[in-house]
Amino acid sequence: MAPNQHVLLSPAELAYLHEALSLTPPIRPDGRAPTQFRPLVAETEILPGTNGSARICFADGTEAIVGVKAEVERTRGYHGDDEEEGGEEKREQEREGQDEWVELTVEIPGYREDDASTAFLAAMLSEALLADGGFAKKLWINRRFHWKLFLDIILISPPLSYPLPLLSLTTHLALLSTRLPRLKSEGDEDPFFDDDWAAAPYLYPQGTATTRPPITLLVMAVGRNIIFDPTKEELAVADVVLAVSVGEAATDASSTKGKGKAPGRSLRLLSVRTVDPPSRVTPPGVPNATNSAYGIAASAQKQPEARTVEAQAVEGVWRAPRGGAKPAVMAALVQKVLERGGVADEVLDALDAVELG
Amino acid sequence: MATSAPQTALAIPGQLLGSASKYQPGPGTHIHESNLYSSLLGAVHVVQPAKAPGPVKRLTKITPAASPAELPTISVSRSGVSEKREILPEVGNTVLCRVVRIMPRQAVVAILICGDTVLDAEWQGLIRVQDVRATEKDRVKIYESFRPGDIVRAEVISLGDQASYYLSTARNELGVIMATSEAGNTMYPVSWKEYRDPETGLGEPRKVAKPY
Amino acid sequence: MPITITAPKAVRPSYAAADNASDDSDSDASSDNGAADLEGDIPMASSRRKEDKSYSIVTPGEVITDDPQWMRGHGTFVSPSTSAIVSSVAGTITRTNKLLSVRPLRARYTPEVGDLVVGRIVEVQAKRWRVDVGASQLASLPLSAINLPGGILRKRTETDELQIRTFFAEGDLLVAEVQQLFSDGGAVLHTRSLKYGKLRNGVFVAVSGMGGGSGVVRSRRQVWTMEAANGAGPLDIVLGVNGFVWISKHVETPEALIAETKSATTGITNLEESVSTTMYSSQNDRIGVETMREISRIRGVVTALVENGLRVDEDMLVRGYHEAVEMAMLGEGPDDIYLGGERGEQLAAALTGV
Amino acid sequence: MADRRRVNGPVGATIPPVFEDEDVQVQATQRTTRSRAPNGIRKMYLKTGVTPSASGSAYLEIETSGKDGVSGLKLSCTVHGPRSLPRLSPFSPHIILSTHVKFAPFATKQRRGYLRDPSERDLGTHLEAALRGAIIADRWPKSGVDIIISIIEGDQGRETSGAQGDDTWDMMNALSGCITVASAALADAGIDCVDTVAGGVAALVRGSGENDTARIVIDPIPSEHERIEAACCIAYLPARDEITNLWFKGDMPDHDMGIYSELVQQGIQASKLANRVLVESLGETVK
Repeated sequence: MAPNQHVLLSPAELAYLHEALSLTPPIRPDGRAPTQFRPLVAETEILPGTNGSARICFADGTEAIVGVKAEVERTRGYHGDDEEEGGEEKREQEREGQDEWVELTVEIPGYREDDASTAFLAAMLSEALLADGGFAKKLWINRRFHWKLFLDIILISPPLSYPLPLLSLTTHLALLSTRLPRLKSEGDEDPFFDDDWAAAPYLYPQGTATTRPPITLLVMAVGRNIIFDPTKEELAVADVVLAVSVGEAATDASSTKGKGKAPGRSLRLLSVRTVDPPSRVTPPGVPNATNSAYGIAASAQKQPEARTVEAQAVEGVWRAPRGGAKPAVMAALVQKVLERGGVADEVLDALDAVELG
Repeated sequence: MATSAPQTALAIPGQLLGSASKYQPGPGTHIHESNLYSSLLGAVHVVQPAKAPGPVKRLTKITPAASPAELPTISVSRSGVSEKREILPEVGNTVLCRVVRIMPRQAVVAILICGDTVLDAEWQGLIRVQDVRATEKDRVKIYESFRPGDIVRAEVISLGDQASYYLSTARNELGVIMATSEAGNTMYPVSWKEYRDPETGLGEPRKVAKPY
Repeated sequence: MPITITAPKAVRPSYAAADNASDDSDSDASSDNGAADLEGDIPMASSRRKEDKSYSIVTPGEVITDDPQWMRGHGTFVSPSTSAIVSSVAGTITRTNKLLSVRPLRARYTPEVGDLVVGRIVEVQAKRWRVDVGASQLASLPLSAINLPGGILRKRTETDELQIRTFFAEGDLLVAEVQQLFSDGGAVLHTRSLKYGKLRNGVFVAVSGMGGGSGVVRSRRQVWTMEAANGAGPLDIVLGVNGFVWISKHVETPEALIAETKSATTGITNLEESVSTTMYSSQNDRIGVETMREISRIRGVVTALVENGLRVDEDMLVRGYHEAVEMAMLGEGPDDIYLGGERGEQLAAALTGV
Repeated sequence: MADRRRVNGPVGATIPPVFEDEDVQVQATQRTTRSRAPNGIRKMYLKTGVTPSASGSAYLEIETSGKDGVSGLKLSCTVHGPRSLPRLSPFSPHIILSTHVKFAPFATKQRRGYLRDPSERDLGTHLEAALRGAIIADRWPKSGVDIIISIIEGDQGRETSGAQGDDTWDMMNALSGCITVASAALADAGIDCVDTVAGGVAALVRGSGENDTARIVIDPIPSEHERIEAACCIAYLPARDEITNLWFKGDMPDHDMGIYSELVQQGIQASKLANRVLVESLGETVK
């Protein structure tokens, strides 16, 4: 059960929406272009008690905040009696992270913390974060200690639309603004840190040629149209909905080698998940031909509520979609996100433009 | 009723049965891109359309009132595949049910058998006071018609509200078919409105179904 | 640009009343005889309101006045120990002769008899529907309060009760009138007129109704038909007093049809029957692309008005729509119907600047 | 998430034993390597109607990789319903589907609790998405169906360590099994479906050698490969050529979209193979 499950729309509305979104180009209820996002208001470092934080809200009042807190934790399973003298090189190689060093929780008002939809959201967000295996490595302090990072993602408003992209973008900004105190100790001794916050380095170093936290975008398809940042109403008529997580790799020379293209971001596809479209549980419309409340024939009809008979689709009447989506449609959705200069590119550009602090 | 045509073998969900222009979809099938597919695991039946309506008194399964009634109906049924088959009560079905609870305005029943299928799950039904019998509706009292534990033959008249199907016993052959007295004995019907205990000889009021 | 991310703004500029309001509360807090100030303030505030420029805002627990000459109205209470009138909601003070009341800034819709509302069916019961009209309670629509198909004057039968779901089912939208109120604030609706009934061929948008200045306000006309630009044909607009808005392709109203055909042909009952056939249809008519675009544009105007704190009524919406069409024509590139974010602000500025 | 209903032992306080005798050392260094063809799936055993009290049921067992101490996947699925909804639930024009996936506490190397943990709930959500596309929900108004899957034995070797990060890949294998077994149980229960949906997994793996190039295999066993770069689990309807659920995870540069498509294609292929078993098994039940 996704948080978008209980959209109650009338069959006539659904039929209208579906028709409008299937046009080329689609007409969205709010007039946006297919790839256009709702305008966002964003700020970072709003919570002084955290290592990093961010807030994003939509014009309709949907609002999310993310706080990142880091704690020093003893690394489990370290056998302290290894006496080898490693040297820096070796130590660098040992730098390895474990997925359990990151704890990510999502809270959606009105949903239990162990609700399946919340678990699904949390799994999706942490999956993207840990996918490349590089993130947990950033939390390594020495062989005996590591940072444990707590990401608390809270939706403040009730979920007016499927909150995934909002939560993901907020998490992205919060992680960008996250700083860990500068380590002053050396080697495997108990760590101690510089208490000058201004000197604390960013978890994701500022600059150009570095990695960035992942973003997860919600994409849906209606007919042949691909629509980004869908609202609740639009999701209710979707044929297929995908959550696509995209990361940005460090732009080293190797990734662009042999390509004659202009240097752009080198995006990485981290995860793709189908989100169960709520369209499958929408109420079907009744064609006029079989509507017993239609016309004078009503009183004559013997069986007013006989089971819906299997029939061909009628124009202007909503029917919940059955089955899945063609593989080609799925591929097109992912392609649209990733293509050079495509949506993911522009979203990352816009996020980069957000001032930290 | 029409006779069934060649009994084709087994179908599994998603199996192509034929073009939608050659058959009418029956239970257990669905249309996808102008073709008929099976939606159940079961045996395929093709039923030729009845030539004339004939002396069919009982309400038959609804077929689309649309004109191409000449097409044979193809259906996939679970019979023979598994003795367990769950069906939903439909408007017009005759059901057997047990009275669970009586209230001044209605009797709550559990539907046990729908048509000739024993149901696995318990579907709740409701017999409202105005649906108990066809005449003198305003003088019907639920407690003079049903008692908890009675087995009732009734007809489904509506899909009802979110919880229950609405049932009616407003025909002669519908009503209580099995009742137990307060003393705990199985009673026999003596009139259209009374059951009697064979041992104590006491009568109890019921909406009695006319025995076949 | 598919995405715009902006930094938060300090204060929304649309209602510059914030300064005034803070002045009021400051004076209240600092001086003991703040009530005297305020007394002077009330007529001032209302005179200002005539110019439709500013509001004075009170918060719950704030003393409005302790002068016994005033009477307390909605949104206020008199504390037991004193005779001071205290606000119980956050909102603007309204004065009617000697009656002081506070109109809440944000509130759920409170139904009043005669209101035209748009509602959504959330539950079907044995003899009535429960309808979400955005109020604190669900309204109810009894089966006896709708027009039955096959003639308005047809008697309600048991069959109708059994097939109640074929008239309105869960999720269906309808336009209705508040017929009656219960003492607990629950409303009873009716659709016993051909202008009420099930909605189709359009889109729905919910805005806050009856708020402090923004949202749908009660006005002369809640329902009208307007000619859309770009050859989209006429559109029907229903502004429910409860803030639920319906924008759809214009369908010949049954009344008009009747009037039209009455002169031409015979008996009226037949006509009514034929007219009422589409009453409970959930099948949309064929809607042209242009019509869909203009419907979306109007929906955009509605949301832009609300997001910028402006009221939504016929005048504003029609003016806003023409402004939006003009904006789209002046802009380069293809006709853009999007009215969110900055474009919405532009639109609001153009409207308030007049 | 706390168990509010009973007193449990300490959670997470146990660490699975690490055996350090020589045998294991040898085994750990010599990974069993994949002997199947890259486009072949393991043998599986599927039987429907194993739980008489349920409306529908199925049991699925996937062949072990042939190594000592490594068990194959064993799944049991029961379907209860269609049955009436709880009394106070709102009207529904469709069948309400609810899926529960639970690892038996002893199914994996790390013991699991009795309560469903987030990863199991996550599996349940994936499964629900996969099945909801397959069933014809409007055939059963006002009813609900519960699909309960017990993973009796997970597909994990005793000596693979938990910290290897194989968890997700195991989850994908488990999910694909869940989809196939649930599809069989649904057919057994007589719930209308548009097609028999089956699950399949494909992975992009890299061998241990320095200059081993990445290749795509289907139905991967994580312990057989040095490194899995990416994998995807697909729920596929063969008769309609449609995907009802897709779960991809990995790290793939944007210029490798070809590999991504190939991975999805191979996932579909795996699903088709599983579907063949499913169809065969459904056919047998009738005889």
